[in-house]
Amino acid sequence: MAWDRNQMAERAAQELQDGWYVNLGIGIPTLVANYVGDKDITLQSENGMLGMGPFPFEGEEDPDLINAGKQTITELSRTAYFDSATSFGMIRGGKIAAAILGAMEVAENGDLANWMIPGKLVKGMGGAMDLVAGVGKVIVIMDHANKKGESKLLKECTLPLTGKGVVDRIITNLGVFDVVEGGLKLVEMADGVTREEIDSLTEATLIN
Amino acid sequence: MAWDRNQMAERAAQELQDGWYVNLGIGIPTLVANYVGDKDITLQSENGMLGMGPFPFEGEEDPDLINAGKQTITELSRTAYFDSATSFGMIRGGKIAAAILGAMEVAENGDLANWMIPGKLVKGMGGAMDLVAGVGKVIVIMDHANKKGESKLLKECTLPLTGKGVVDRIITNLGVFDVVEGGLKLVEMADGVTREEIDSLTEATLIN
Amino acid sequence: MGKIYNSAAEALDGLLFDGMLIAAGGFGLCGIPENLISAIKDAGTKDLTVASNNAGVDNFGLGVLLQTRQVKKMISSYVGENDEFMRQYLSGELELEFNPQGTLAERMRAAGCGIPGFYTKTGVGTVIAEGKEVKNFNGQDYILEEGIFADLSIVKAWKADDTGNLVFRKTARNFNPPAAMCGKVCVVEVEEIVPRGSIDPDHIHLPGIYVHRIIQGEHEKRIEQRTVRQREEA
Amino acid sequence: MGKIYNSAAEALDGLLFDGMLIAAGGFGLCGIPENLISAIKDAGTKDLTVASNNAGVDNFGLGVLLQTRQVKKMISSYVGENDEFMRQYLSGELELEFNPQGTLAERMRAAGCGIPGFYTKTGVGTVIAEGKEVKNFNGQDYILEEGIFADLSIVKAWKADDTGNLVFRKTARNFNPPAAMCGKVCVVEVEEIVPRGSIDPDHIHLPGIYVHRIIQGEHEKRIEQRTVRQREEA
Repeated sequence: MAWDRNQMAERAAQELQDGWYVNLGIGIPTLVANYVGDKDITLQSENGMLGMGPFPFEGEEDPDLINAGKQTITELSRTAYFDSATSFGMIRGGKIAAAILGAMEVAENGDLANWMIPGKLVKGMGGAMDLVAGVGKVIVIMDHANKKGESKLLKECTLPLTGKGVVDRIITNLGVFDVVEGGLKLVEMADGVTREEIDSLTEATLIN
Repeated sequence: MAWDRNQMAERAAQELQDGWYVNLGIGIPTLVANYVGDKDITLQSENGMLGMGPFPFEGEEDPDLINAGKQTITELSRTAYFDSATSFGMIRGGKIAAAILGAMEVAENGDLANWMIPGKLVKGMGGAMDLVAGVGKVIVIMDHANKKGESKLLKECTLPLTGKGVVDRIITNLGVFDVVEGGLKLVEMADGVTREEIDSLTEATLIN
Repeated sequence: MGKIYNSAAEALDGLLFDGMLIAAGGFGLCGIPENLISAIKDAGTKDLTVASNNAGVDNFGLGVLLQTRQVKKMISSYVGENDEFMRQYLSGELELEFNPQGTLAERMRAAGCGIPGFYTKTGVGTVIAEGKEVKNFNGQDYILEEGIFADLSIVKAWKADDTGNLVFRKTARNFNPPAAMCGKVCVVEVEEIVPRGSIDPDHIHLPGIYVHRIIQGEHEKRIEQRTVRQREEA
Repeated sequence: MGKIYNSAAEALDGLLFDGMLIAAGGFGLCGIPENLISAIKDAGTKDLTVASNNAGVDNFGLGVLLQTRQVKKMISSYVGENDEFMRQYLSGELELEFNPQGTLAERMRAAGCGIPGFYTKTGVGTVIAEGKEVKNFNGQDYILEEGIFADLSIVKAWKADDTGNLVFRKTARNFNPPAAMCGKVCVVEVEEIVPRGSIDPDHIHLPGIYVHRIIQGEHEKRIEQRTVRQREEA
């Protein structure tokens, strides 16, 4: 069967290496934190924090301590705070080893669209454009197809881009794909998923 | 008689206004600090400090606490420390109200030369180019003529420039001069100095 | 008596004019200059352009200036929490310039540091790059972004001394230092004014040179997304 | 065991190669990475380009690498205190690129922040502008300066925890944070390694993300210009 949200997050956590500084996007990427295990991973919150801890216990919420999703969080013994210019300095400067983000569409050349649907309410790109342009490795977690059953792995993105040629690896409910010369390389299939299923739900050129 | 070093510094101190943040160069400009009186002046040391205090008492020197001339100094109750990028950010960004600097030559269009004599040992411009480009007001203190009796207030600088059109006011041992359209305006003469003396020692176009 | 003022209205006196550009600190509702925003509402200044990462919520933060139609244009990275904002934007009453969050922060910092333009790869190949100069460094394209030089900065800090040396608290620091840097004048509201010398000079986050006027304010500090975890059974 | 190493030699192991570009913190002899400089001397790495505000004195600081002729080129703002430097420079043995001090600091910070170029008015109309692109913003000319992307940063801090969070002391901070930012790898020497959590996270000057290896060192901390005042009679 295809992976569920938690299995996708668990698979994404395998990408993270000991000692890495990592930025997790909103949604399924947030769940990745539950699966890092013994690895020494430091989470960045781009509003100005390294060493993001879990949600606070009830009654211990601090309005001065939130993450980039505006959620109340806690600090750890490794935590450091800084301002937004410094925070995005380290993002743009490539100091963050990886970002794990959701997406609406990914193209086979690594183009990413995850911030805007023309004609719909546009909320803004927040820090997504900075992250995909700056971090060492961009890992996308998303469903393989949209609710209409149409592939989200495309030959070309149809939506306005968040970044051009920025995605390194895509983890969907069906498997793991790398952006390589000429298309997407199938790295791994979810247990019980067949190559035929993947082919039928993938518009992008699949290699291997 | 012409002003001596201390009188020049005292005259320069009159330029400073209550509440100003000021950078003083090495040499005579350093003496200006002795004459600020009751005015609330905060001195910047461009190696990363606002609120520079006097030299320490003997035995209280701290190698981690020096000014831009590498001299041991002290801190005050208003002191703040920061890094060099931040320090020159505030200089370049115009947050420093005035810099008082020495000079080799000043031209009537405000060009300043104070860092390099071709063929002689070149030590470097340090922070001088940043200061003259960035601060609100550039005040030069220097002898009116060099040791050979040649004017240091010129029609055009002969030495490599520190900044182009950057000087606002010049205080020499003979008087005070402003850079204005068309030349230098004589603002004030030192006690006992005659207009003839000034004319004879000034190459730059004098107005008024 | 120096930089300390008795009220937000007093601290803003003489600084406000229609059509001005204001840079505001804060991220979401965290570390926002609540009292100064409220005083700008009361002053009724119009046609504002506001550079701020977010636009508040309907009835709090910068949202209150949207309700009163005092804002002509927002320069922001994310405005998702504000329905009134969206209504005005979609009806064409409000201009909106989206900036990537890091570009926005750096544009403020750049202006404060006398840097009128810098190159970044953020946004290359996207709508953000449209109309912007592209330059190649070492085989890679970058776009030119310009400094945001504001008429006024409004900022929230935790503590200040009377010379304006500021300390922020946790993630409430966020855009406040870069916003403070980029204004011709910077007005700061704090939770506490402390005696000069009581902040270790190595703990100061923003030196007083950036700060022109200070007020002590009351802060609601509203939480946008209250998330908690359960205590495990003992 | 993470980022902490037992000696400067160990901390630099595998990072040094001939012809590399090293960014060094420090101002004069204040806040310089004494132990790391000494270990680079012992390693004998040659043809170094060193970006550092100053060049030390003859027998201390970066001066020791000049004495051993390990430096091919300096990128500095002021080198007045080093006679050997001057001798090598005047004889053509050593290349020298003068940068205005603020331009040097910003070039380091820019590289660390992923900014390959920025515009500044520092140096416009001087020899510093020669060969550089000039751009006009709002009627004023600015020159393009490029980021300094170093192979290695060597930095001195006061305290570190084992995750590399750093605290500097007084004016010994100076170029250390921007130098730390601009290297592919950053090695830091500190006076004291403290337990994780013992530094208030709001007091950290440079987060551990910038720091790859740490040693605790002995520091001579030589004073260049000892200036004192007399105690007044009681």
